[in-house]
Amino acid sequence: MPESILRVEKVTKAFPGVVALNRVDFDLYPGEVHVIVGENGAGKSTLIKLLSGVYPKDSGHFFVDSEPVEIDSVHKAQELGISTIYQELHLVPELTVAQNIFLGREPRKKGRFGLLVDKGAVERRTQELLSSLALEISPHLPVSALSVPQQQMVEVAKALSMEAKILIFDEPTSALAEKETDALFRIIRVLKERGIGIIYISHRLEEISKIGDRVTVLRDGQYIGTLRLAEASINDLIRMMVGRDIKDQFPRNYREPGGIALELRGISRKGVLHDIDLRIHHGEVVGLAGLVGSGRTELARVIFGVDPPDSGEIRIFGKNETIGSPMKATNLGIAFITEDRKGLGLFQALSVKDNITIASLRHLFPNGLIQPSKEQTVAEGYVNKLRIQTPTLTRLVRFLSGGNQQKVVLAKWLATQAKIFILDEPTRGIDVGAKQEIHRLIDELVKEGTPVLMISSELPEILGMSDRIYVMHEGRISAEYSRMEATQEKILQSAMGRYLQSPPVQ
Amino acid sequence: MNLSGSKIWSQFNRIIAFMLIIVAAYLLVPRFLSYTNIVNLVRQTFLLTLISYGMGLSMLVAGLDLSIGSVAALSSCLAATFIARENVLLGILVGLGVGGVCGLVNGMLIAKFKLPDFVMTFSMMFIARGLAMTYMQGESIYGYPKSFIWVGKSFLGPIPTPVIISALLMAVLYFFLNRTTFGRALYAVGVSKEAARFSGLSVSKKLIQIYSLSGLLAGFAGLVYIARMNSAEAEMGVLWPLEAIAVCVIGGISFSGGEGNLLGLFLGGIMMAIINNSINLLGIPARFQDFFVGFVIILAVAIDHYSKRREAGG
Amino acid sequence: MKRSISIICVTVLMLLSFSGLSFGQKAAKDMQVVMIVKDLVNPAFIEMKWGGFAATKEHGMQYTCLAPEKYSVDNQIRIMEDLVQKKVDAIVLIPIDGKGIVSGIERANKGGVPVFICNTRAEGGETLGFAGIDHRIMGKTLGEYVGAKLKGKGQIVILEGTTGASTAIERLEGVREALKKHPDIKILASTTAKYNRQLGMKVMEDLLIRFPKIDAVIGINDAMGLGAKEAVKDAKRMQEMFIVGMDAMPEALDAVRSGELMATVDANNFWQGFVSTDLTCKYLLSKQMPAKETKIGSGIPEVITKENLERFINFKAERYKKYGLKPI
Amino acid sequence: MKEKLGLKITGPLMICIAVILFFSIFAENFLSASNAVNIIRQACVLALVAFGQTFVILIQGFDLSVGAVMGLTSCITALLMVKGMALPLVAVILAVMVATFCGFINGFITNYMGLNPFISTFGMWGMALGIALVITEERVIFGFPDTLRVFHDGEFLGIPLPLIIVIIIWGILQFFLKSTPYGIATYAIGGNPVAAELSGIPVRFQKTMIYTFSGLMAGLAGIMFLARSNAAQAVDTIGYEFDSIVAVVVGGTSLLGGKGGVTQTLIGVLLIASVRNGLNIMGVNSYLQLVFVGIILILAYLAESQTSTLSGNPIQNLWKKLFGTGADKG
Repeated sequence: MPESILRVEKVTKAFPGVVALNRVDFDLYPGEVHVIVGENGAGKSTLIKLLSGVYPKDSGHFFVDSEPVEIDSVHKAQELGISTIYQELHLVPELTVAQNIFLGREPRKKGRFGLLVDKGAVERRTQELLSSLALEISPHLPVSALSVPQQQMVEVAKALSMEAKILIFDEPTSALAEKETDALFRIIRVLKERGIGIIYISHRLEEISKIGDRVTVLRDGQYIGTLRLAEASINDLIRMMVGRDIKDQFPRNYREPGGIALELRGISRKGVLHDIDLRIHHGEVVGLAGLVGSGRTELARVIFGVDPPDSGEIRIFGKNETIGSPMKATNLGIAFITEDRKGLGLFQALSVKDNITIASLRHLFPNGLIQPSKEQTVAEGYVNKLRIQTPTLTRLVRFLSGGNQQKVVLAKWLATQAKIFILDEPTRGIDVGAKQEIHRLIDELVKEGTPVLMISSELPEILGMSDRIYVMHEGRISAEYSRMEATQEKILQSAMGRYLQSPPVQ
Repeated sequence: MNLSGSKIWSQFNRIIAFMLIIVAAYLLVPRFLSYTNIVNLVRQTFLLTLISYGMGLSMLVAGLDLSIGSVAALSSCLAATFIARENVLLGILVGLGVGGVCGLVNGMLIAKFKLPDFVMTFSMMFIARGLAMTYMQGESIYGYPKSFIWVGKSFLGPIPTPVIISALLMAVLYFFLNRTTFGRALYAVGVSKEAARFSGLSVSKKLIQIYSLSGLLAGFAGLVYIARMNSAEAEMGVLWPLEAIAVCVIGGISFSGGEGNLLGLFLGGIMMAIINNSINLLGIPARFQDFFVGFVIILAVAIDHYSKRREAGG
Repeated sequence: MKRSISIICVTVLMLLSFSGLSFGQKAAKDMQVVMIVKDLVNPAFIEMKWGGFAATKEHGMQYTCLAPEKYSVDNQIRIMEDLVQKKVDAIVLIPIDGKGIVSGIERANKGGVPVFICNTRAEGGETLGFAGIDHRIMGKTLGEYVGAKLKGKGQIVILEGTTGASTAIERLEGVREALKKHPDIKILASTTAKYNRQLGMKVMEDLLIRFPKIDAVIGINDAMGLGAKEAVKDAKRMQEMFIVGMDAMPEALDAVRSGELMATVDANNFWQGFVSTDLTCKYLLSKQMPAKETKIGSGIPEVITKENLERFINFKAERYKKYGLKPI
Repeated sequence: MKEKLGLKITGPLMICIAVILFFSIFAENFLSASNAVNIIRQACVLALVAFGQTFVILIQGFDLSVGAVMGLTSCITALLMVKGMALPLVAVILAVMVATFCGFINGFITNYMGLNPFISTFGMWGMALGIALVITEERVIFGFPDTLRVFHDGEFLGIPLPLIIVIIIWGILQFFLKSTPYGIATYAIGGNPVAAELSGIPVRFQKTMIYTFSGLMAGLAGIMFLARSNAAQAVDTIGYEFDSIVAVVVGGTSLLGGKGGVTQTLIGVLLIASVRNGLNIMGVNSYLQLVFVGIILILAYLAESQTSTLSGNPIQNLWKKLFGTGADKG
């Protein structure tokens, strides 16, 4: 066995309120694909960010070619031959493929003080790179004209052009369809043959057995173990990933659900949603599982009136409604806790109080005049009820921890007296304690009969919280399970497109 | 106003800086604190803030309104034609109406057609000015009935009426910004248009309302000014946009929107007034004035900027 | 015999010459005369515009009046260049700046378009001639008036025009020159209000605070004078001092009537425009160069006070009526 | 080749053609070789300063100081020549160096102290104007050897020299933008700063250099202005800061950065110059001209945004339209 090109020893990284990585070990050999799996918040992305020099580590050691190294900047990482392909791609839309690939490292013409880009060389080498990956992309095209998978390929080519020895893929297939995924895998195999070490992050347990050699499991920032995929079964992995006692994590008391509150009939939106039928009863939590990019968030956006559906009807409390805008949705009593907490959920530069009341001002003060005392009491009420840790109500929300921020978002919608809640990844990236509290809140909501639609990538959460579970795959509802019959295996399989028809529960 | 975090800090700095300036002026400038000069300062301060309200509001929603001066000229010239014919009320209505309409056009094109505020209001600056000049043909419309002149010239006790008007307006706007749901939504839109949208607020409506209001205020300021000058001319307010930006910026209203408040704007107004006043009292040739003002603005903003940075750091 | 031949020759020559003339001659109604003024905001120039209009009307020529949209010499030069392209027959020019405009005049010369200078002397280039009352004299006249009014003793402030504009400089020089004769007249302050009414008021407010005792305010145009007047009125110090302006714009005349303005100076603007244009037209018809310099009226601007106000206004009104213009 | 010259049928180009057609019909002698030369001569100053402005706007910036800096440059040059500076060239070089320095200060304050370009460059505007007024004592500097005028009035093989100068500079800049790493980096910084940073481009430094360059171009424009009017005045160039921004935007360079170029700017300049010239020839009241310019600005921008949303990444455009304008670059 050759010596490892990358070794990680006892690396620790903590953020305010949560230890993201705790003495984690990891190693990588040339020409192997080493997969890292784990739930959201298990510490996968933190590990990547440490390796690619975005964050500094708190303690521990990195070895590249068994040389101890410090990765203190993105450039340092690149010099060490580590490059990362993030979920959100870093390309300049206005520039051409070739320009993007050699951005900042353009080969210069000889003479003329090496001032000029050797366009010939750029084009030639780009062409070589692309054809070595068997890609038919013209180097002259502006990146903005490419499809997302194509752009991803360009990122790969860019990484190769940097003579990367270690290539990190962060959820590369999340935005890809089946065929595109195969194309990506083909390329990854090409890279393996060149002896490049690949770190591969994914939720899609099935696909990793197709591509990976070894797999390391992380959970809550802890190193759980490393297996050869040849020997590991999906179920082993899931057990290792989930591995904690679910009960107390998910405080739910189940009741008999009431009548239908929200009903979707044949909702379609070109390219993302196909003929979605879905019901939510009063007093039940409906889990919406599926891989990232399977259309869960898109569905939520349709219900909240962000993107209009092309066809199909939405019935709320039995009335047929056309929801043209989020404003309309809020007036109908729909609340939407988005997955993008920082960007869409909160006003970073406003105080806790203002964030809590902003959406409900119209209801609180119908005549348009704010009574500070009343506003104060309302905000305080929710701060206490949700145990939001903040020194003062006027604290800028951006200074709060992730968990408290999420509680503020919840408070914002609770304040609107919303009648239907849509939660998109309600506990993403927040520590276990806060997770539990948010779960308790969800339970209290349904206790009062409020219907809740909960999108989550964390199977335990889906299983632990939901009365009923819909699973989505490529924009379709691929399965529906009752609490009783649902298991992680079943859900994962339906999420990966293995349709297991089961009789819908009545 | 939620005087939280950075806001307290920046106000703090601004108040200190403002104290320093006053002390300096007191030491250097003869008769600076004489009764008459204080009245004079107060008047000039409020006249400055009067023209800055619209700019301040548009900046709060991360916008900009360069057209205030021209709009004021156009609306007040049209208004003057009626006022001079003893038709005061109609005149005032026309003045406000024209201003509002110009603002509405700004808002519509910015919100609906997604024109950058700079491009739109800059064009409006040309258009309104051109129309005003073509309409006036160099004449000036003067000689208004007492009832109207009163607006600009007379005193209530020791206080000049324009001061009272501007102060009342400030009070109204303050109430409007801090005590109404609209004002709160305004800040929200300024901080993040998308987050506002996802909180069920109608962003484009807010933008349109703000720019209309800005136009309305410009028209209003125009009326006060012609009452003061007792005459309307097309050249009015050429320097307003720059003066207003200076006041707002010194007052700590940030270009990124959602940050700043009327207290700051008021302090900014005071500082600008003191600077101009001192320059004249000291008899500094006007040629130094541009240099001076430019320098002070950069200084003020730099201080503000660093105080914020420190606050964010600590 | 000899004589008859010579007679024939002469007649032929005469005929030829006449015919030659008539061939080259363009009908008056096809001739375009364009006046370029400094701006169309200051009434003085509007009067000149009408003066030009009246003159061309008399000669039955086409007439346009243009002004730069921005008070800058370069924009005037730009307009001249465009007119050269348009191949107009003559330009009557009122330069924003006597020095800066020179290159513009030279371009007109190159383009073969005759230029007549009105009101503000140009310091170069070939021109048909100059007519107008130059600003130095206006300033001088006003200065002398103030000097006399103060009986050679007192404290005054001066509001200057746009910094750097030649009219501002010349008028100011005129005023100062006149005041030199009165050593006991002290100039407390001489600062700019950029020919602008608002600034005139603002600056005056500050000056009123700076100086407890002011005997006279000289605004080197009416707009500033009127602005200053408002400030002085607000400060309730009208009794203490008197205010004078220049250009005799209608509003100023009313102020003189009501006694709020002591005096203003009339540069006979309409006549300046009229004479300049008239001479230009005459030149176009009979290619005879006008005098290098033509006096306007008496050549000395008229100080308008309560006494001669009505006479002046009537005179102006008649003149406007004569050329079928609405009196301003 | 097409792509190399950046020649595409953009909205502004169409409007420009439309305008020229309109005037050719309604303005006598508009469509003539001599008037073409005339328009070019008038446009050259604006073209130069707008080139600099283009770069600044490409990186999501602003330079409000150029007008004042132009004035300062021409005043310094004129003064030095009046004071009998033996070689005008030396005077020119000195003055342009001053202008470049002003630009550098802009860049430094904006990018290293993190002030909003609107403020920093407006401050510089005030200071440059102030200095110019002081050194000239507010007078017009006049009566120096007109050696410089050749730059504006001169001809070479019948082609007006200013045109040659502008074309050469345009060529260099176009080449710079398309064929040098710095040019590509400029687009990268404007288009996606994060990507630029990750690609190891010294973003701050390059931005500063671009402001400096804008100062340099303002300096050259100032010289060209002097060559044109042969008299220097502090205040006469005020207004070029906005004219240049208008020219750039009208040409179709996006205020949101990363999109456009000097060729578009050239079109914008041509458009504005033709409109002014045509309206003058038609004898249109100069104040109505303001109105026309305003309306054409709006139209050109709309035309551009329409054509650009067709091509390119619409989500990107939308995102930028929602967040880009008025965002604090500090």
